[in-house]
Amino acid sequence: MPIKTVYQAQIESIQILDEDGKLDAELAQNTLSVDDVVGLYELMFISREFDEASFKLQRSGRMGTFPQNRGQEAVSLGAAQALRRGIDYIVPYYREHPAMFLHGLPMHQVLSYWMGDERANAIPPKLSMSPMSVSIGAQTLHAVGIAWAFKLRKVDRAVLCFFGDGATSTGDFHAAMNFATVFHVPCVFCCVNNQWAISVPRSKQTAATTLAQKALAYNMPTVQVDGNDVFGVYKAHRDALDRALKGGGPSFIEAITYRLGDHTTADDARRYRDAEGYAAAQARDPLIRTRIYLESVGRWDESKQATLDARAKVIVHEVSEAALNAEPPATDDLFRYTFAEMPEMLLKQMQTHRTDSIGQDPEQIGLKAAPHSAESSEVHHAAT
Amino acid sequence: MPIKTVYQAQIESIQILDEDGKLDAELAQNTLSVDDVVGLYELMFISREFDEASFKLQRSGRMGTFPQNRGQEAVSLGAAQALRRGIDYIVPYYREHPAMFLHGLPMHQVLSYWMGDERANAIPPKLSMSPMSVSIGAQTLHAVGIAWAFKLRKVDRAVLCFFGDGATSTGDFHAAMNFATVFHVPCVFCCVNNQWAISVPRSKQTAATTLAQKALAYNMPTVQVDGNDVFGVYKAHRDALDRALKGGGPSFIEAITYRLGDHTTADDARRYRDAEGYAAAQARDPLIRTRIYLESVGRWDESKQATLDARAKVIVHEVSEAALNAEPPATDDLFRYTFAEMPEMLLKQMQTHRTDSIGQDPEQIGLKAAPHSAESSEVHHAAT
Amino acid sequence: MPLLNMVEAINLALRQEMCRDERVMLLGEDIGVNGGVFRVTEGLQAEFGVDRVVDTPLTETGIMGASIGLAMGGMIPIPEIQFEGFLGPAFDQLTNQAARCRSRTRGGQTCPITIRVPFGGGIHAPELHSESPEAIYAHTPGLKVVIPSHPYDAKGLLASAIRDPDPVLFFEPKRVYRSLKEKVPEESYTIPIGSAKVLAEGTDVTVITWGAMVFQCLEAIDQLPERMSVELIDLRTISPVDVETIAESVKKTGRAIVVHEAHKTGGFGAEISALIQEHCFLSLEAPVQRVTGFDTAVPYYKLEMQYLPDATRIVASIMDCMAY
Amino acid sequence: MPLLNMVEAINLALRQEMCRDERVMLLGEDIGVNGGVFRVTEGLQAEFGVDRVVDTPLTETGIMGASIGLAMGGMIPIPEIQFEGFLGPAFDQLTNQAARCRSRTRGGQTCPITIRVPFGGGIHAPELHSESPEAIYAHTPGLKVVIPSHPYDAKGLLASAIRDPDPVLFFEPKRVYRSLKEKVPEESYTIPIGSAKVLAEGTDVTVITWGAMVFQCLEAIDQLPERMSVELIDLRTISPVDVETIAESVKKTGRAIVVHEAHKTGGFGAEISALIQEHCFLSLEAPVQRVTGFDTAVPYYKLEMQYLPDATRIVASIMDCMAY
Ligand SMILES: Cc1ncc(C[n+]2csc(CCOP(=O)(O)OP(=O)(O)O)c2C)c(N)n1
Ligand SMILES: Cc1ncc(C[n+]2csc(CCOP(=O)(O)OP(=O)(O)O)c2C)c(N)n1
Ligand SMILES: [Mg+2]
Ligand SMILES: [Mg+2]
Repeated sequence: MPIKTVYQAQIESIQILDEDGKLDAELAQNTLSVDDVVGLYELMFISREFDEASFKLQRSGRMGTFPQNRGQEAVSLGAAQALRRGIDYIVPYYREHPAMFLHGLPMHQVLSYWMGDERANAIPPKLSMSPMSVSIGAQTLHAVGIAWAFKLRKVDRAVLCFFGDGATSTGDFHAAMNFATVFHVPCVFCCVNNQWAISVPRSKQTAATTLAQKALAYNMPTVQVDGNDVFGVYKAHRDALDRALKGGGPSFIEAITYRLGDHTTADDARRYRDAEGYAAAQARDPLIRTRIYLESVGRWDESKQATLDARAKVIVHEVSEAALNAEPPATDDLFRYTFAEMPEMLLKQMQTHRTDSIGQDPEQIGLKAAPHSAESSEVHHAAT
Repeated sequence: MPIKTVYQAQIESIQILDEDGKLDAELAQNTLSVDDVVGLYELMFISREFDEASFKLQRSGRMGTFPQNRGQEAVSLGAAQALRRGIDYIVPYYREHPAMFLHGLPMHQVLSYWMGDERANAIPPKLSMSPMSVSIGAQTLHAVGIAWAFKLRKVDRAVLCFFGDGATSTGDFHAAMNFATVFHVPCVFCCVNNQWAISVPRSKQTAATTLAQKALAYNMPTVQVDGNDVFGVYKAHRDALDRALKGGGPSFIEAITYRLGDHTTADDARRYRDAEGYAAAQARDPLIRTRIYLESVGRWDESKQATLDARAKVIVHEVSEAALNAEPPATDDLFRYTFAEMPEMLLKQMQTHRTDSIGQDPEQIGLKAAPHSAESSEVHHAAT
Repeated sequence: MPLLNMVEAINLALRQEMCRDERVMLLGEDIGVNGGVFRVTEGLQAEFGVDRVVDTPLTETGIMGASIGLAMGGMIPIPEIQFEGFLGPAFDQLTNQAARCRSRTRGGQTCPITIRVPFGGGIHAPELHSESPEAIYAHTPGLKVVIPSHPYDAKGLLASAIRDPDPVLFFEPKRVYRSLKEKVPEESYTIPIGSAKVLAEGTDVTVITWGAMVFQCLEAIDQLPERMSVELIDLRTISPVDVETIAESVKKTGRAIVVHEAHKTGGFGAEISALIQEHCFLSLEAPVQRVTGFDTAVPYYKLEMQYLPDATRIVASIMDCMAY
Repeated sequence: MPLLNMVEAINLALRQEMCRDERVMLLGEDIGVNGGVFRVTEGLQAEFGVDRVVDTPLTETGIMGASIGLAMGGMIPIPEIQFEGFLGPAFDQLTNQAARCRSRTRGGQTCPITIRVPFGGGIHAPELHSESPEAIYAHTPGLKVVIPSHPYDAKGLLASAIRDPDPVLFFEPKRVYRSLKEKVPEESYTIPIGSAKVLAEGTDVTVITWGAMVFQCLEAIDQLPERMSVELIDLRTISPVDVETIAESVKKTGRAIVVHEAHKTGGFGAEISALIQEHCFLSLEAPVQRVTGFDTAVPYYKLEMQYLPDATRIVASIMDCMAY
């Protein structure tokens, strides 16, 4: 004293595969093999095709709102690639379907979800992920809780949580970061900085220079990475996962990318997006960069691309058909998952499909009660 | 790239008056005059006496729960001294009565408050402060909103917001810090780090090295200060206020002190407090330090202290009497401040002091309705 | 007189109140350049500037808490919560702070804010975009809760809400936003908060509702046998509720049905039912019926129409109630 | 059999459930070394360690959200919210996340958490420490709401809540915490959630209540003329509510009064009143009466006793109702 420095910090930004598809060989060591990259590129491309098809399904009235991942594929897939499938747990938000695909979620479930079918949230038992979260930031606390449970149960698993730049403003995010560090849980926070929260640009979301510095408030290890560089994204997450699994606690990763689509199909980004920034972002498209890299190492060419084109179309077509042709959910599904055991009053609502007391108990007006069976409520449904 | 530094920060800690009462003359320039310090010391002492008396009032059953400020007087008063009374606005929480006293709040209102008298929250019109906040963190957003209004209305006023170390964990704090910086409002955040949130020590509240670094997440200017050093506290706040008034936006100040009392009179700190830390903190009592300083410059001695002792007792006695002898609030007060204009149904509740429909409308059972007047509900009250 | 839909009517009310009082300002997510996700604030930032139409960071507690502070500092803020499902993070500031501001300060400090919230189902939206939480806020002393069903009412009630010296929660039924146009005066006018509107007069049964359900009730009435005479009351405000209009009607008809989208248990229909028997006990010829959403989460949209009360369920309830 | 007060009974239930299932853990503010501000968790951290009895940072949304995650990860968390007034910041996670977990995942993921919350007035506490927000949560599908009034019930109901596969909000009336002792079996037992208890049998009028108000009702019954025969029902659970027990009683008595601390408008009394007339319409001889807190903020404690229903108001209501 009288004046002394009590805290110092600095934040680094990593890039391994640059805008021109050139790789930093040294940093790339022990990251992705060329085979890995081929697989990831293929899934990036298929996801892009999936996004296009979804857009069309929405525009033709066959699906509700849909949020494209377009432009962010390297974040979603690079991060998810760092996890062990079925072991490490993914807590995604609504825009991270590529990561869920990589970990085995049947693609049609994502379409069914946006077609308003809640059954799509039933994750196949062997997969290790939660459904897409809609309420911004809420899922970050669930991720921390899951990681905490893994730690308490002494199982060797970690959690990866996705959220956007907008989510960093929520109270839940703040609580999650704090709990994660205080309880030192194996959780990796992947902040997908796609520059926009609907129409609000990153610059208006926070006055911070970087989103990575949010983690300094909690003494959490933090790094920035070029989110269109699948090597960089992978490495940042691999390092964070390793640390988490070795008992080193949580980490924060700001992956810088750009939302190339509208916020959702209900949005029109031309209302607020600057044309120049958008053009520049298109030039940094992760698909272009990854393909150039693969071509440069002799693993990709026009004919491979043509095959992939065709394959992606087939896959996406099949997936769309599967979603479009699904049986409609049963009306009883509305009631069935409220509690493990249905309380009497809820059962009556399901059986009669009524809430008015006379409707639920027609004997009150001298009518015989409706037969109590699952069929009856189907019939009722048909009648309404 | 490939690895570059994108952000750097460091945080400083200031001390001007050290543990032994020695002043750093250079840093002390343009801060407090000796006269100022005499005044502040006197109020520190009176506040301490007030805390003692409150404790006794509670223990003797004449007051509800009370949170002592004991040990934190230099933070509360050093910070408030940096503000212009009646101009700059104080947003306090429940432990900051010394600051409110300095800005002119009649002391008995604080006792009345803890005696369960809501009228104590009516701040005299010329004072510029809000009532004490109970919900941890909530007031930080109000402070930001008020400062934002000052900015929009182009009036030359700033806001000082007090909150504890525990409050830094709340979602509201996070939102307040973010809004303050995004909208660049004239608000000073004074974090009273008294090492405890009830029984939870600072070390369990956050994994951060300092609380000051919380501000880095928002690019907010931030500093740590010895909270038992009234010069340091004053200077940190004066600098922040000046910046705010010059359009430089918000600032964060972590004032490090120690809660020498129990959390409140309902608490017993011996259940969780380590004896050593407590003893060390007692030795750093800001009253001792300030008095030594005043003695060293020839402005304080035993006889002055004896006079102050006596004066403090008289003041606190008078204040206690004022609070104890206040007329009880009228029952109608319960209803009167719900809306500017009372809706019909609420009026009926006030007039009848009943909620049951027959009680509100005795004509239903052939009785005459109760006379609708303020007296009637007084009578009712007496009867209950 | 221009024909306006509800979006246009609200937009016009906002514009007029901003012109009328320069302390009025708007804040919320995406309400500026983007004009709000429903375009309700379209053009207002261009007209009044970025200081009076403010895009905020993504935090509802921040929007609500800062609005309270802005009000304390002398402004008249109109926060928008993008969807009712995101009132959750603002719940604490709204109920424990805004609604108590006047009471806590014994009238020294007031909180003249109007919280605009698109609400309710029927537009095939994702999860948490189709809820009806109005009962929760009607149970909050110090808060008024207004729910217009028509463009004309929306304009006049919003003007009243903005000029009201206390906090008003203004729910906008999104299903109605663009579903109908009606004549709405260009000039500014107010409609008193707390007064219900009798949309159809009748003598056999009283149907009480609010928000988008008004139109399901109208459809139901159309489907009833000609001989049946239904009185339809649109509450327009649920807190304070216009019990006189309800009681007067039920005393005449002797039968009542409340229709709302929210879950039955603890919904505001329970309050209406309780009030009716408190005020009209001797006139009642049948128990007050509730036709409401079920006691389940609001489902994803493939099952939404099974959740929401519709004309079929309302007709059945009216017929059964008449048969009692 | 030992005589225990409610604090001791709850403490014992927590201990037994923690012994019974090692997935059970507690988290909250000041519940560890300090044993909770009401000493309900006294001694548990010493017995079960800091991993199973966890002092958290000060954020209710954090406590609630992390509990949901812990449940998803295989634990059975029992979060404590220190006072009901601080449920506000946890409201979103509780209602939009915990309560919907099973539904959202079509049963794939459940949320077996029990949220313990001291609630209600009568202890001269500061602002936001004396509220009764139960109606809000009873209007939340997917959530059960339990409110014991006696130590014996508290122990058995808490054991049921902890073993319940769905989220249970467990309100503990702080006014009763130490106000009475009763015989409570040492051994573990459960009381089914959703079953009311008839505390006094009678034939003239049914009084329905829950929580601390049970004792005001008992006091009122004592003050009534001998000839009057009152049936007193302690709901114990308000969601799901035991409508059979209520209906059976009111069909017998023909008159009913609901008593609760919460504000009248939109309080759970409205639901009870609505249910009674739906189920017992032809038996009712007088309108169901509500004796409740007023539609004002819960006042600071000098006016608290004027806000809270007491024996005098309950007696008056019973007499008036009988005279109807
Ligand atoms: C709590 C909450 N508030 C508001 C919304 C409405 N909303 C949906 S997406 C969105 C923007 C999210 O931005 P970001 O977190 O950056 O994710 P991105 O959509 O850019 O991937 C908003 C405001 C919401 N879903 N949840
Ligand atoms: C939102 C909220 N949660 C919990 C409480 C209960 N409570 C009262 S004081 C306190 C600790 C506050 O600690 P801190 O912010 O450090 O302030 P201090 O009391 O130490 O001055 C808690 C948990 C509260 N008042 N508000
Ligand atoms: Mg974004
Ligand atoms: Mg503290």
